[in-house]
Amino acid sequence: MELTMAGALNAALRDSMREDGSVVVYGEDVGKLGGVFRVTDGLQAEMGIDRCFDTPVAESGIAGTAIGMAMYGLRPVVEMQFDGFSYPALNQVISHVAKYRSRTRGRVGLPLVIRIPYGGGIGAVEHHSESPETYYAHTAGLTVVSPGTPADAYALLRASIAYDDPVIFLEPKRRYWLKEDLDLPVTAPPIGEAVVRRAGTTATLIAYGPMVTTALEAATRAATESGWDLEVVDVRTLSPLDMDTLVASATKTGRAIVVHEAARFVGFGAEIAAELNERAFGYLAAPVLRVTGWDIPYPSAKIERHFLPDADRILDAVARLLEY
Amino acid sequence: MELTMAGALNAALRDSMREDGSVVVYGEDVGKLGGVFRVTDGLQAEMGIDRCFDTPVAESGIAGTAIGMAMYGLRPVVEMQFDGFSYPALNQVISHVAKYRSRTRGRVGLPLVIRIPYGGGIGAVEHHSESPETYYAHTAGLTVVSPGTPADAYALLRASIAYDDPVIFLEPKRRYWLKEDLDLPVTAPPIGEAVVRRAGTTATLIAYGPMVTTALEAATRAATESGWDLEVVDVRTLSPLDMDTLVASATKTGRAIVVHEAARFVGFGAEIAAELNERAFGYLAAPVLRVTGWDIPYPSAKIERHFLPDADRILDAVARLLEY
Amino acid sequence: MNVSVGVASLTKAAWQDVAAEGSMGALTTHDVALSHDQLRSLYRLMALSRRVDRQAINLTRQGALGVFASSHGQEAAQVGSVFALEADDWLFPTYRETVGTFARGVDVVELLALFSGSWHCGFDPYQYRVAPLTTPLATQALHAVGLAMAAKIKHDPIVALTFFGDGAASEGDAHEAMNIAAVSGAPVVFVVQNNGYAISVPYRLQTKASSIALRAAGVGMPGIRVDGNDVIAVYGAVRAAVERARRGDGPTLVEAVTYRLEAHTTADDTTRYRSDEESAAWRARDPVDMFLHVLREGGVVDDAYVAEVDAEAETVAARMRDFLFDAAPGDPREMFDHVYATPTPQLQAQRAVLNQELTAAEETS
Amino acid sequence: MNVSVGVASLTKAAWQDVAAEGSMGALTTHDVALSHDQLRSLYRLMALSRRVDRQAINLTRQGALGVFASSHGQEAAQVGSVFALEADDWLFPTYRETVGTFARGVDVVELLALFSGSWHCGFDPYQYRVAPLTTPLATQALHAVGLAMAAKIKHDPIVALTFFGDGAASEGDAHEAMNIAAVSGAPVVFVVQNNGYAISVPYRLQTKASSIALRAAGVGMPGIRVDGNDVIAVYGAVRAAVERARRGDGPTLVEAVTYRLEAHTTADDTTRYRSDEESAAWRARDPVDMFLHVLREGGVVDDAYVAEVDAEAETVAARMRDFLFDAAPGDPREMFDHVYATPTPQLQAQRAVLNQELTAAEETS
Ligand SMILES: Cc1ncc(C[n+]2csc(CCOP(=O)(O)OP(=O)(O)O)c2C)c(N)n1
Ligand SMILES: Cc1ncc(C[n+]2csc(CCOP(=O)(O)OP(=O)(O)O)c2C)c(N)n1
Ligand SMILES: [Mg+2]
Ligand SMILES: [Mg+2]
Repeated sequence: MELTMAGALNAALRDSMREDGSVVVYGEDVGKLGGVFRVTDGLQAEMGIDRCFDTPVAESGIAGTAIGMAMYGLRPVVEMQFDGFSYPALNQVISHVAKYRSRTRGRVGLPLVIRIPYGGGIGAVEHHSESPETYYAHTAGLTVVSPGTPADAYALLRASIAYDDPVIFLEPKRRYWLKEDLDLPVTAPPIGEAVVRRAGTTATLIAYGPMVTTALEAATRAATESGWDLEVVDVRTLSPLDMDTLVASATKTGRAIVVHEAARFVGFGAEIAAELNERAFGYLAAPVLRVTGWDIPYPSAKIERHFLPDADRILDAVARLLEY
Repeated sequence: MELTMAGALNAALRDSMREDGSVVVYGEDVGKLGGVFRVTDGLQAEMGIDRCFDTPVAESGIAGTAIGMAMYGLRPVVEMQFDGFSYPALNQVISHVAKYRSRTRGRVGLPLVIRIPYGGGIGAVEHHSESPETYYAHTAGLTVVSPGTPADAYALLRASIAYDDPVIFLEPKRRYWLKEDLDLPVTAPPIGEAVVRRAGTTATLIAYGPMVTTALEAATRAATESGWDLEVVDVRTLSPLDMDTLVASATKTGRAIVVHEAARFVGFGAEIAAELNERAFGYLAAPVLRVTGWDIPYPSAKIERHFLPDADRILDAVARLLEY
Repeated sequence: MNVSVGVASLTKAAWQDVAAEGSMGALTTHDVALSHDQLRSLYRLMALSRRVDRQAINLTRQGALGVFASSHGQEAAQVGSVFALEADDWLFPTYRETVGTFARGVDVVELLALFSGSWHCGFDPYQYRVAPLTTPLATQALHAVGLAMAAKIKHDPIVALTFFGDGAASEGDAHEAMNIAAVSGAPVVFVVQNNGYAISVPYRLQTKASSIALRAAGVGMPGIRVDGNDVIAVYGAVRAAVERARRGDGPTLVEAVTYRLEAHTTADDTTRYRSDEESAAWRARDPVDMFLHVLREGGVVDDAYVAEVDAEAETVAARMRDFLFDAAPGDPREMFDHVYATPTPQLQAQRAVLNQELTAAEETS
Repeated sequence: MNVSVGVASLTKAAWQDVAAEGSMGALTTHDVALSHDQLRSLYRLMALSRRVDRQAINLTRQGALGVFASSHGQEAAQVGSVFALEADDWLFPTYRETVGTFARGVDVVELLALFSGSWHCGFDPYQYRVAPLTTPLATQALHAVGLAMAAKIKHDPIVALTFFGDGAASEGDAHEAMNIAAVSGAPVVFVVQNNGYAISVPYRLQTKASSIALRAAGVGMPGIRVDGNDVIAVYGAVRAAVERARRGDGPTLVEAVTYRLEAHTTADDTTRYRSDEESAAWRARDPVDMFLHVLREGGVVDDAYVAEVDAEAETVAARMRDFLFDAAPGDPREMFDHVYATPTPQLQAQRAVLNQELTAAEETS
């Protein structure tokens, strides 16, 4: 059937809860309301208030209690209502969620998932369009996942819930309404594997989350408008990062561009570029370029489209890449 | 006179407070105790309890109140007692300290300084040896400074206090006892400028904060042990980053290594490497290498020396660099 | 929440005090000295607020605003609170306090920039001594405390008033703000608009405390619980708190018990979580109607004055339509100009790239 | 802080309750049912704790521990609290609660790993149902609440007890933990050891509240204030709270008023911020001495038993010296093994690099 990404995520939560009684879902407005994006719609009604419930407005509390729940054998899947409101939980996430297994010498692992709708493009007010992946990906001990398609949204969320380590699950909110025909349960490559979404020879576009759609659009236009045959790689898991797939693609095409919404400076693209330049040194005809958000706080709705990387900006970068 | 870095920082605070009545210093134990590292020693006695005072144990509160104070025309210089305890303040720092000027269309700037002793190497218990620079440097709107010498500690802290935008001032705590002969007030290049600490031709070592000493040690040893003439660049200001100086040095030597204690993955070195590879493309005989902490939570005291980059690890990297 | 007594009188305010050691006191009445002129101004601000709110909702339906958080039903709590401030005092509102901020004098068009998406904060905080409408919950309470601490250090006799909601009161920042304010004796007034909901989450799922005002006892400051739909009571209680703060006797927590008659925002759907019966009961206690009724009874306002205010309200509404409907976006290049006092080389370079894109686009169009 | 009455009796506990609506009640006495065997066990644990603490300080002076946070003077508050727990209950301590954790049964050598620097947490939390000694203040309170919520969801009749200090009570997490616990009815007991200081910062600069227990009123849960140096009172108060939680009646906040007789840690210098007179007054109320005195009076212990305990204490101290002094560091390679359930390729590669360094070093040496 045709499902939106939000619908796929909802189905993933429902199926995981049906299969595993230890899965609990909680956060702000996830119960009766079903979440401000309806991703948890109907879960409380079906699973009961013990397994899907609303919490007070306290993000550190949500993340901190999830730690205790996971210690006791539940698999909490908690929601941060928006990217910008995941920051009050950073202390719990950095100091404990990421470190618990190693500080306890491997004795206490934390199977929990923190879902965060992230990114811009929906005309929201400030603090509702942040791209926080760098904060999480840089934090050793976290596993960071971000789906780019409805199928991956379903498969990766289910895999994250079944995972034995804490997963920061970044949901590209502007793609919640992206549709795909799915026969559930869909399967997909596991956490930790990137996939080539479009094979090509001219250059490699590396993207994740909201930018996967944008990169594919750029590739399609490039084919017709410029005759460029662009390869598009969907990172899927930011940490641990599947560099082998990225290196293979960049080595093949000899040119690569990383695309993300987050600010460029010490952004996730820097890691990919630094590593590609090192591991594919000698195979690259040009340096790895980055097409990213500007190094500014996210702007207001009326001008946000000038912040967000789009196909034009990607194609400009390809043109620059081909000048080398 | 001979001053330690801690002493230089203390002098910088005192001199700034004497010159500018709007400078106030507060935080946990900074008053009567003079700070757990004595960096604020004697300030309360000289300046009075209105200008140097202890706060309750509440880091978000410390950062959040500093915003209001700066709005009202004071220049708060607040202390986070340890790197690991700056995380509860991240929401205030990311959501407001970094964004206030731009969200108010330039009308409200925040002249405040958040001092954070950071990094390992002092045999501390967990959460006391973190290197959080990536979190701050990636956050647009912040200015991030980290001195590598007592002279810079004095000059850069004074410049940060006089700065019209918020500065995250990262103090390499393991170098608090590093000594230097200083005639106060010492001057130094302004915020935003890197400096070449040692000129060389074989390769460039790029470091900041605690690793400046380590890089210089490696350069000295390299000269005698291997006849390598290494250039050492001290970044000093992480954001905004003085890429021109880094590019000039890397272009000259044709080889560069970035050194930092923080984890490698999406670490600050990734930004430098990505940018150098792009801007010095064609001038580099080898990819930019990174010598960093491992991608793990900071280990316990008895084994921390195997986490921290040292001269040996840097020289191993230089050897690898020269094989290209 | 049974502190509701309607607008008791024009000269008396009723509220409950939390005793020093924490117990919730009985409803006691206090004299309130408001001249008829002041009473009329209060009414005027509430009536204009009601109109501004309705117009904002309509502009949202028409797409001129991206989203809007209505104050319908909370006019007494907001207007009564800010009416207790003096010219030099500071206000720290949230996204909810549009009408309180309007009543404080902020130009309504500048005020709504956050929702129209033209800029995050459309007014000059220094011009009005009003901080930006803030969405990260409870964070602004700490800014208010810091500003008040600074004023105390400078011996300026000003007060900072900050609003937050029953939901925000659960955030760690709310606790840190109240504790730091109390121990530092900062001249702050915390006004909690307890409107019964945090989006869809009702008060009983937010906290087990019978009243948010009881938080005051935990940090050693005075707490007051007042009928948030009785503008005289709100004014009286907040005024007492403001005067205490200005006297140098420190902060106060005032819980104004009210109700959010509209949805959380124009994007919310109340049918999923609450009944019409519940809101109907509160509609019967409409703060503007109740106040107008007592004003008429007391002969403070007559039809002429009401008509005058209505006419002014229409002018304000017309202005909102004129300037917010189809308002052109600003120059996108400006997004680089206010990140730092002086743009970094890095930002200048990025600005240049956007500039190329824009000029190229202009040429091709 | 005048709740101090010394050890009132072996069968009666005295404490103050915070009334539902928040007011601090008078000192009331309650029966405590402890057999002579239990009383002796309590004494034994306190006496051993005292010795463990002194030995840890000495080992720090000798460099075997990098740093240590003494519990000297807080033995009654810690031991009395954990003595109220049942075998299946969970404990969430901070760096301060070494003796409470020792009294809970954690092997003293494993316990001190945090301070010796051999590993952050040296014991298996599941073996003892004790979470790691936690340094980020108040964070562990939320872990305790989460674990208690999980137990409630699973209908397991267990209780989670968490300690934090008068300073940590100022953190946002402390508020969030207490509010969430109360509203969710989680079976948690919060024991605040109010020892008068947060490093150098005295209680009066930490909060304006006359008692931390008053925080309970603000979130709608019972609060108790008890003499933290009276082990019977602490046991009685905490036991009542534990039973209430196990009954399904939700969390309780217990403030144990005590004093930190030693410096904050071995790295701290008290002469900079407090007087010897102040600490002398508290030394006179030494919780171990007071308890022993009453036990002797009541004929519960005799010289033989005391000597027996002292002897055992020396054995424990000897064990600490044997295993902590000159303890060899573990294999550094292990730092890569517990970051994830299965090491990532990236970490395997980094581990290989360290392995090369180590083997190269071994060869050259
Ligand atoms: C830190 C933070 N977390 C979550 C949100 C999302 N959010 C916006 S409004 C709201 C409910 C707030 O309720 P309340 O404080 O009672 O204010 P009200 O909207 O009722 O006026 C939430 C959870 C936010 N804005 N900030
Ligand atoms: C979040 C956080 N901030 C700051 C610190 C540094 N610090 C360690 S102990 C301490 C004082 C704590 O006082 P209290 O809570 O009363 O506990 P006590 O040490 O008196 O037992 C501080 C500020 C910390 N460990 N964690
Ligand atoms: Mg509300
Ligand atoms: Mg204490």
